Formats: sequence, C-alpha cells, structure tokens
Amino acid sequence: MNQEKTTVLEHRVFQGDYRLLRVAAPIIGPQVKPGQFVHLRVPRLEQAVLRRPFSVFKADEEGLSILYATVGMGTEVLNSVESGEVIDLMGPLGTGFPTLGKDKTLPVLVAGGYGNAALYLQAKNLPIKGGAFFGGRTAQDILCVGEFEALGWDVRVTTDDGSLGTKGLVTAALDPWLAEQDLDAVELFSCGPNPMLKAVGDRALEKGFTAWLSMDRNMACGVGACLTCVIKRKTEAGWEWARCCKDGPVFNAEEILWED
Amino acid sequence: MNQEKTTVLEHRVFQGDYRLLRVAAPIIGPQVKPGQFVHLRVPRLEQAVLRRPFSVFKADEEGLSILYATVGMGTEVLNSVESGEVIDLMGPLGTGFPTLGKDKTLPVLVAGGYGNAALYLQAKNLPIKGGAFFGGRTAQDILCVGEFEALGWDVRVTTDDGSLGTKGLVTAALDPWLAEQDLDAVELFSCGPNPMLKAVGDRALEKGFTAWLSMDRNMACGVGACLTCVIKRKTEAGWEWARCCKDGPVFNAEEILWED
Amino acid sequence: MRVKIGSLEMKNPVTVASGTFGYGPEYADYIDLDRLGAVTVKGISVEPHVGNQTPRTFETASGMLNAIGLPGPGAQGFIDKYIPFFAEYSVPLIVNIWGKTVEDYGAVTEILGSQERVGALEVNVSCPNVKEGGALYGTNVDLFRTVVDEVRAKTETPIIIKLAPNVADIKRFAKAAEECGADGLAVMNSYPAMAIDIETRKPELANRTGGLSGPAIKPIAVKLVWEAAQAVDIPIIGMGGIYTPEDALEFIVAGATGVAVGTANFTDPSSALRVIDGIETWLAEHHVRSVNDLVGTVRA
Amino acid sequence: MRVKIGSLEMKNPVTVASGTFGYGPEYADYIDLDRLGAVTVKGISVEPHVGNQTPRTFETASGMLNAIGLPGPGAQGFIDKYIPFFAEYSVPLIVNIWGKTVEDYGAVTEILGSQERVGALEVNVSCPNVKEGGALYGTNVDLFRTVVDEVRAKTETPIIIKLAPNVADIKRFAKAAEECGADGLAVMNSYPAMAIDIETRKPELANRTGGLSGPAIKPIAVKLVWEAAQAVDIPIIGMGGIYTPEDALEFIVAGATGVAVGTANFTDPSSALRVIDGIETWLAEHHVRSVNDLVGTVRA
Ligand SMILES: Cc1cc2nc3c(=O)[nH]c(=O)nc-3n(C[C@H](O)[C@H](O)[C@H](O)COP(=O)(O)OP(=O)(O)OC[C@H]3O[C@@H](n4cnc5c(N)ncnc54)[C@H](O)[C@@H]3O)c2cc1C
Ligand SMILES: Cc1cc2nc3c(=O)[nH]c(=O)nc-3n(C[C@H](O)[C@H](O)[C@H](O)COP(=O)(O)OP(=O)(O)OC[C@H]3O[C@@H](n4cnc5c(N)ncnc54)[C@H](O)[C@@H]3O)c2cc1C
Ligand SMILES: Cc1cc2nc3c(=O)[nH]c(=O)nc-3n(C[C@H](O)[C@H](O)[C@H](O)COP(=O)(O)O)c2cc1C
Ligand SMILES: Cc1cc2nc3c(=O)[nH]c(=O)nc-3n(C[C@H](O)[C@H](O)[C@H](O)COP(=O)(O)O)c2cc1C
Ligand code: FES
Ligand code: FES
Repeated sequence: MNQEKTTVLEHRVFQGDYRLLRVAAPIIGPQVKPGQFVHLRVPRLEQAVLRRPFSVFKADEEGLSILYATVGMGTEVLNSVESGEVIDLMGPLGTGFPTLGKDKTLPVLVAGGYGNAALYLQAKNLPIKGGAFFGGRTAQDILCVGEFEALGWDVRVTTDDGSLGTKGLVTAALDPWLAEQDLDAVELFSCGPNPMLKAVGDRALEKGFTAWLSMDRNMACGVGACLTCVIKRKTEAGWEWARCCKDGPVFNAEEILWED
Repeated sequence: MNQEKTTVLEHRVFQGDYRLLRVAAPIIGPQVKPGQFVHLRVPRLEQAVLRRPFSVFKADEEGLSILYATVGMGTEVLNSVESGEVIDLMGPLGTGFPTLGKDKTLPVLVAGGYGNAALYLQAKNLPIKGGAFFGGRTAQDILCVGEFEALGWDVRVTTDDGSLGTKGLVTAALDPWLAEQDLDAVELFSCGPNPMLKAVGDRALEKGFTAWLSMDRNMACGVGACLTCVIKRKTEAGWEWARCCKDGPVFNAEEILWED
Repeated sequence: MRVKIGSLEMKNPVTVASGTFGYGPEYADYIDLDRLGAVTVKGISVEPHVGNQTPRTFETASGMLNAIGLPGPGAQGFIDKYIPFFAEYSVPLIVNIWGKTVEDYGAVTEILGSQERVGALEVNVSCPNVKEGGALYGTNVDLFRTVVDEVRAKTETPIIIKLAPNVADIKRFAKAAEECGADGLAVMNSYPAMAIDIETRKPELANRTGGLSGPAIKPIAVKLVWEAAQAVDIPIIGMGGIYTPEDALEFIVAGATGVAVGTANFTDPSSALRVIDGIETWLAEHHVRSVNDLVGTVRA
Repeated sequence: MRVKIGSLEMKNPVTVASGTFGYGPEYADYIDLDRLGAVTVKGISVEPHVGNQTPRTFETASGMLNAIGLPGPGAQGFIDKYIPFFAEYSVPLIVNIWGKTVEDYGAVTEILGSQERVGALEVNVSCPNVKEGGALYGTNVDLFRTVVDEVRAKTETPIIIKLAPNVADIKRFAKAAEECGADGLAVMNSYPAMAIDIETRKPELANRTGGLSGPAIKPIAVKLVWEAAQAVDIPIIGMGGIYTPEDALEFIVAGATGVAVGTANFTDPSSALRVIDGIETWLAEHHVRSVNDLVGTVRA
C-alpha cells in the first residue's frame, strides 16, 4: 500500500462511455493483485474532498491502467486529464480475488459494466480458464471480449436490448450453462452492479457452489479508517460490519448478509 | 453592461509575470470605454464563488484583451485556459476615465503594474498626448512602453531597482517634470497600487491640478449591489461610501478621503 | 409554479437573498426582474446607517464571508430612492428590515409596511440589541419574541422572520415566530465565521467576524429548513448556497415553499433565472403539477 | 514545536481528528505515526456499538457529511485490539470517548483513563443523552457540566472536551469545561447538516442528518476557536477543514495551541505531515522561536 504521484501515459476513449487511463506507477503497479483497486485524486477537482476508487484493469512493472465510465462530477473532470499530467494514487488497496481453490477445476467469471476491468487480471492469472459471462445494457457496455477470449475464456454475452449476444440479464445465460456443470468444481468470480452480484450470490448459496463477489460501495478513506464502506458480514451471532475497502471489496457470497 | 460567453482567441505570456488574454466579445467589446473593467469567471475554479475584475487593455468590435499578473489562486488557474475555451464575462463595468477637460492641454498618465493596461485605451483616445510616467519594481514590470510611444506619448520610466529608466519611485520622475509645467493645463490619469495613487492624489490637491485615479478594491458583485468595494468620498457633511465598481473605479482625486 | 407566503403571491418560488441583490436596479441590466417570484432588497433600518469599514468580504472554500454591516439609506431614503424604480415592474417587493432596538424594528415596520409597493417585510433578527448590551435578537428566544410581536403589531403586510442559524435548536425560534403571528420564515442567514491573514495576523474582515454564505453552507441550511418545517405550518423561504435548480428543489423537498438565490448572483447574475427555468423543466419532466406538491416531501 | 495540553506533551502541535484516522493502524503504511504530535483515535464507548446503517458519508461542496454513528469495539475491545499496536510507537495517544448516559461517560473514562498508553481522553459531547430523552450533552450547558464533572472525577489523565459547534455562544461551554477541571478543549466537531436526493426524495445519509466537515466549515471553526480562546486559559486543539500549514497557523493565531487534521486525511494521507513540515518552515522563516509564541496573536 502506497501513495504515488503517477504520470499519465495514455488516456483515450476505450469504447462507448468508457475511457482507458494508463499511468506510470513503478511503485504501485508491481504490487497489484487481481481484484484490488486504486484510490485516485482527480486533478483540478478542488471542491471535492474525496478520492475516487477504481479497480485496476491491467498492471505491470511500469504502470497500471483503469477503465472508467463517466457518471458524475469527478469522472467528468477526469476526462480532461492529459498525457504527462500527474495523478496522485493510493494503492493497491483492498483484498482482491483468491486464486482457484485446490479442488476447483471450473472457474467462472461474471461481470457487468466496469466489472470486466476488475476481472481482467484475475482472468489472466487463473491457472485454468472456464466460462465468462458478460452482461450489459447494450453492446457498448460489453468490454474486452476479444481479450478474454485471447486468454482462453469461453465468453458468453448478454445485453438488455439484445444488441450483442443473448437478449436478457447475465443470469439468462449463466443459469442454463451452470445447470450442465459439476457445481462442486465451479468457483465463480464476479464484479458488477449490486443487483447482479446479489443474483449471482443467491445462486451460489442455493446451488452450493463457491462464489466471490467484488462489492461496489461508496468510499471515503479507502484504507479502513472511516467506516463508510461497510457491509454486513454474517457471523455466528448474527452479523458484523466488514469494510469493503480493506476486508473486501471481494467477499465470499456466503459471508454477505444482503439487505433490501 | 452585459454578460457574455466569450471565446479565448489568444493567451500567452506578455512579459515577465504578465499574460495577455484576448477573447472574442462582440457584445461587450464595442461598448468598452477607457478605464472600464470586465468581471471574469475563471473557468474550472469551481471552489471560488467570486469573479475576478480586470481592466480592459484593448477593445474593438470583435473582442477585448486584458493584461494580468498571476498573484493568487484565480489567476493561477486562469493561466491554464487555452484558445477556444469559453470564459464568462460581465462588462463593461464601472465609470472610467473622462476625456480631456476643455481647458486642459497637458494630459499626463501615471501607471504602476497593470495600471499600464488600464490606461492604454485612454492613452489612445485622448486627443492630445503628453507625458506618461511608468513605475515598477524592475524592468519586467514596465509594460507597453513602445506602444505608448507609438501613440505619441513621452514615456518616462522609473524602477525601484534601476533596471530600467530612472531608479526610484514614479514620483521621483514625475515631481521634477511637473515643476516645469503649467499646472492649470495638466489633467492627470492614473492607475496602479494604492500608495502610488495616494502619492499622486496628494500632489494634485497640494499643487492644484486635476487628477483622476482608478482605485483598486476587492470586489464581489461588480455591479454596485453588495457594497464590498466602497471607498470614502468627501461630501459637504463629511463623507459617504462610493462603490468602486459602479461609481468608480475612477474618481477625481479631490473626492477621495484617504485612510491609513 | 405559484406559491404564497401569507397573502404575498409569488408567480414562482424563487426570490433573491437580501444583501446580494442591492436595492433592485443593480442587476436590472442583467436579468428581467419581473421574471423573479419576488425581489428581496438589502436590509433597511429606520435611520440611514453607514455600516462597517472595509474589507467587507473575503472569499473562502466554496463560500465567502461578508461583514457589510447593513449600510443603507434608511426607511424614508429607501422609499424616495427606490420605490419609484419599482413602479415600472410588477414583481413583488420584499424589504428586509432590521433595528438596534425593539422600537427601531417597530418604527421601520410602520414606515415600510404602509407602502403599497411593499409586498412583505423580511425581518432580519441577526442583529445585536444595543439596549440589551449586544445580546442578539436571533439567538435569545425572549428577545426574539419581543421583536416579532412588535413588528406584527405595527403592520398587516406579511412578515417573514429570517432566523439566525447559530442556535442549538431552530425549532424553538420557528415556533415562537409562528406563535407571534409571522406569515413565514426565512432560513438561513449567513453563518458567523472568521478568517485571519497569518502574515499580518489581522482578521481578513475589518469587522473581524462575518457571515459565511455560498455552497459551503448548503448542507447546514437544508437541515435547518427541514427542522423548521417540521415545527411550523407557516411557509419557509429556504436559502444558503443555492446555485442550481437541483439545489432549490432540495430545499423545497426539505420543506421550503420558496427559495432565495444569494451568493450565486455574484458568481453568475443569471443564476436565479436558471433556477426558475430549471425548476419548471424538472416539474414538467417529473409530472409534478404544482411546486407546492413537492414541499416537505422528503421521506423518512 | 513542542506544546502541552495539561500534562500531555506533544512534540509538535499537530494531531489527527477523531474518526478520520481509524484506530491507528489504518494509515500506518502511509505515514510514520511517530512524526505526529499525537494520534487521536475514533470515538470509543464503554460497550461495543454498531453505529448507523449505510450510506454513512456524502460529499458536498468543499466538504463532506458523515453519520458513521460511532461504531466501535468498546473500551475493552479497544484495549485488546489496539493498545498492543501502539506499543511499537512512541507517539502520544488521545482516545476520543462518548456515552449515552453520564454513567457511560464515567465508565469508559475509568477503563481508558487508567491505561498507561493513553495520553489523554478527548470527550465527545455531541451525543444525545438517552436518559434525558435525547437532549444533547453538547448544547445544554447543565447536562454538559454533568459529563465533564463525571469524566474529571474518574481520571487524572488529561481530559480534552470536544465542544459542539451548533450553539449560540460557545464561550459558555468553554468556560463551563474549564470550571469543571478540563485540561483542554477541542473545537470543533462536524456541523449538523443534511443532503437530500431529489429523485428519490430520500436523505443521502441513512441517518438522515450528519456532520459537515472539511474546508467548507473552516471559517466557522476559526471563529469558534477565537471565541473560545478569549473565554478560557486552558489550551485548545483547533480543527475544521485544516489542509495546509497556513490553515493550521490560522487556527493557532486565532487561539489554538494544537490543531487536528481531519477530512484532509481522506483527500491526502500525507496532509498531516505536510502541515507539520510547513509549520516548522514557516516558523523558521518568520523567526518565531516557539509555536506557543504565536498562539492567540490575532490582532484586534
Ligand atoms: C472498489 C471499487 C472499484 C471501482 N472500480 C471502478 C472501475 O473500474 N471503473 C469505473 O468506471 N468505476 C469504478 N468504480 C465506481 C467509481 O468509483 C465511481 O463511478 C466514481 O467514484 C464516480 O465518481 P464521480 O465523481 O464521477 O461521481 P459522483 O456521483 O459525482 O460522485 C460523488 C461521490 O459518490 C461516490 N460514488 C459515486 N458512484 C460510486 C460508485 N459506483 N461506487 C463507489 N463510489 C461512488 C464518489 O466516489 C464520490 O464520493 C469502483 C468503485 C469501487 C468502490
Ligand atoms: C477595477 C479593477 C481592475 C483590475 N485590473 C487588473 C488588471 O488589468 N490586471 C491585473 O493583473 N489585475 C487587475 N486587477 C486586480 C485583479 O482583480 C486581482 O489581481 C485578481 O482578482 C486576483 O485574483 P486571484 O484569485 O489570483 O488572487 P487571490 O488573492 O487568490 O484572490 C482572492 C480574492 O481576492 C480578490 N483580490 C485579490 N487581489 C485583488 C486586487 N488587487 N484587487 C481586487 N481584488 C483582489 C480576488 O478577486 C478574490 O476575490 C484589477 C482589480 C480591480 C478592482
Ligand atoms: C454580501 C452579503 C450581504 C448580505 N446582506 C444581508 C442583509 O442585509 N440582510 C439579511 O438579512 N441578510 C443578508 N445576507 C444574507 C443572505 O441574504 C443569505 O441569507 C445568505 O447569504 C445565505 O444565502 P446564500 O448562501 O445563497 O448567499 C447577506 C449576504 C451576503 C453574501
Ligand atoms: C468520517 C468522520 C468521522 C468522525 N468521527 C468522529 C468521532 O468518532 N468522534 C468525534 O469526536 N469526532 C468525529 N468526527 C469529527 C472530526 O473529528 C472533526 O471534529 C471534524 O471532522 C472537523 O474537522 P475536519 O474538517 O478537519 O474533518 C468525525 C469526522 C468525520 C469526517
Ligand atoms: S472507505 Fe473508509 S473504511 Fe472503507
Ligand atoms: S463589488 Fe459589489 S458593490 Fe462593488
């Protein structure tokens, strides 16, 4: 965990609403594990006191990249950042995805939106490649299919409007596929919007396979100090708060106490 | 008086700490009179609620320019504005310099710092050209000498460090020169730091010549509404508040009640 | 878009905050005053007043300090100088008033309350009472009642009491105002604050302290409006850092019937009109028939 | 750079604000804790507490709202989990404490005040008293005294009373704390505030209201420190929007002996160290021998 003044190497529209931002981060880059994130101070956003968290898309000795959607004030200002500018990063933060369990032979990825970015390093690192299910509203929201395929993943796409792949939610493709697998061999890794994570988590509990979910919560400190980003984690006695920024963002589906 | 979204045409270092900013302002530009100012919203300075006032350096049918020094947060951010960006301007504001009195034949300009910029239009418009006294800390602070000379002014420069012209304050050059003139014919127009204005104003009262001083006061609204920018103006009964943004910035030296 | 504060009818809920819009003419070149729900002018006392020395304002993070000190032409001066100006306009006029004694409040009320052109009086109680050794009318509920009673006794024109924000429990003051017959409340005035120049070690304002306004205080103002709205049935004009239509709607949902745009006028004189247009668009897009249907609809 | 709060010695005037720095370990990878004048940890009550539901924070203009709700491991839990961590450090430890009843305050004081590693207790009085139907200790001077008396009676460890900002006259509370034997004051806590999502009409915080912190409130905090400093002789730790050395010096000139960096830790974990280094440089450049020579030097 470090704080580093990184220099922007590349910043461009990646696809649709998504942009790719790549920075030189010789300190943070080499430390990144799959599912971890960086906490970024948006340059020129002087009226904002908070950083913005982004999953690491790719990372190596020289640097790291994120894929982000423009959704509000911070990401809008981030759009104007140019190559050569300096961005203050904290990272790598959080507890990411575990590697494949010893008894597991069928890894599965389930992603929505920027979830693909969050899963890329895991997809690359996993010793076995299995099925990858990517959901989105339209074709524009389905990122990096080619890259995952190149890694050896069997990618299935769903879109709400049917503009790419099967029409429907990601579960529409996942359910029939899972029905044909040996669920004891399955270990699922997921990142995406909360309703998707819950749907996946519910299935894991019902059907009894292992699933790891990367939870998206608003954050302030990013290091476990402020207790902003908490979710309820089941305990013997009931539940306790767990911090998405430190204890997570990745949790076993079994641990999570969902609320409506 | 208008509010206009202007487009930056040119923005560059002018000299030393000073930058020239030229914008297309087809509405405001043609209305500008010598000694008036514009009230500028610095782009991207979201945490600032106030505009920044700048004297108009040059103005014509298409646009206007300002010359500014970088002194704080607002002018620093202004530095990063590029050609093609949009700047919200209010203007032209304030009561500027009068033209030469009927019985006056010897106009005199006295400027310090950005005061040169504020006096340029007046220098151009005055039907007769006389003496122009420019003071500054170093040679870097003496702007546009050539331009004033090209208009026909007899320019005398003083610098605190003697790096250009006579060493000393502007009054060191002004006093001996004035001593040789017919003071009834003199009409003086001045813009610069407050101590300089006071020195010039004191001389006008003592020696009995006419002097117009452009007063620099912090401003909020710029239109006379907030009563931030007030100075004491002499009245029969004593004094009243006058607003630099509306009743000024230019006042007759006789009107001003100086305070320490 | 129509709302009512007592018998004062506003064609839309948006006015400007006292002291940020002069006496009317100052911004008339920038916006059509008749588009506003009301114009609220700077504080007027019975006698002319010089106000504070300079510097009077200072910029802070997402806000500003002001200690103008309520200079003004006095009640008769205001009538002579500015009432004729408003003859050309149909926009309702709200005059902000203040005094150093209870009698002062009564006297300025009598003079301005009887002016036909004055649609409502907004009573600024954030002033020290010179007779009571500087105790503030706005933070002492007993003194507060004496002022509201006095103003109410002297006029039938709607009176809007502008509450001080620096109290532990604004509900007490809101209720007291209602009980004393106020037609509405204005929430909030700028918040007592200070800045110091560390080089000179002098306060940045000649008055040493001043009032903080602008986006910085918006969350404080929204809470105070929400609390006051729960305590009373009379309408509230909400203010404190309103810049956008969404800001205004936030105050309305919190419980404000009207809103005032203050510091935003300095940032952009077209702020109030943008707020009006934006509220209208938002209501249409959300199929809300009347702005009154939104007032205080915040969910528990 | 050395300052004292009662018998607590700090090698420089800079601590961190309770609740913005966790319990110590969280930022230990980012800054060397031993460079701080003191570490102030998040509020601890006698029993473990779960705090509020989420969302718990919300960003605003130059500030943020928080309603974390004081979750924590309880006094014994804190001792077990975090006191061993501090054994590796020499930095003084200030523990922020709170309670729902006066007895709670006493109980947590007894437990933590007797810990050798605890250098001072900072008493958060911005809590509702469950026995008194929710009246706030921090805004009712009688309740306030009962808390300070109780805490003082239960420990000889220095106690720093953290005042609530939302009072009409902070001097009354400052004096009361001094009279009850407090060693110092902390000014200010975050300011009660609120934000509402106009689309859902729900407050942005699960707790509905929260506390505003950050640069937005700095001018309010400076004024409160200035006022409190005039009322008492005990030292004050000033806080509220401190980001830079200049911010910290502004509080010191206003009357603070120490300062706390809060929200700025979120923006940049190196803020507190930058503040320390910057104060040191400034003092040297201005030939000020001791930071104590600057305290309260604001000119009238
Ligand atoms: C662990 C983690 C990883 C993330 N990875 C990515 C990623 O790889 N790509 C990507 O596009 N987005 C990612 N996000 C979401 C991203 O942080 C938000 O989109 C971003 O903070 C929005 O900032 P804004 O200022 O544009 O939006 P605004 O809505 O204006 O932000 C206001 C506040 O809300 C917070 N906020 C808003 N949306 C979210 C959100 N969805 N999650 C958390 N905080 C939010 C902001 O941080 C800020 O404090 C991730 C979030 C988390 C928690
Ligand atoms: C009528 C008038 C004409 C001016 N013309 C010019 C010009 O042609 N060229 C030029 O370089 N400068 C000019 N100035 C000064 C210019 O307005 C300030 O330098 C500028 O506002 C500083 O902004 P800042 O954010 O960089 O500084 P900061 O000090 O960070 O600003 C903080 C606040 O102080 C105000 N402020 C700071 N310095 C001044 C000042 N000297 N006068 C008024 N307000 C100030 C700012 O507007 C802002 O509200 C003029 C000022 C006035 C009143
Ligand atoms: C420069 C200035 C002058 C003000 N003068 C007055 C006044 O005369 N009377 C009054 O009741 N409030 C006065 N106020 C307070 C505003 O009316 C308003 O309550 C406050 O600024 C909060 O709104 P805002 O954040 O939108 O500015 C003044 C505010 C400012 C900024
Ligand atoms: C997330 C958060 C949690 C806080 N928790 C506490 C707390 O537990 N006890 C307390 O006395 N103050 C708490 N505070 C208040 C701060 O200690 C501080 O008084 C306030 O934030 C003002 O300082 P700042 O503007 O520098 O943050 C908290 C503030 C924040 C932002
Ligand atoms: S964001 Fe602060 S604890 Fe997780
Ligand atoms: S700046 Fe507002 S009256 Fe001059």
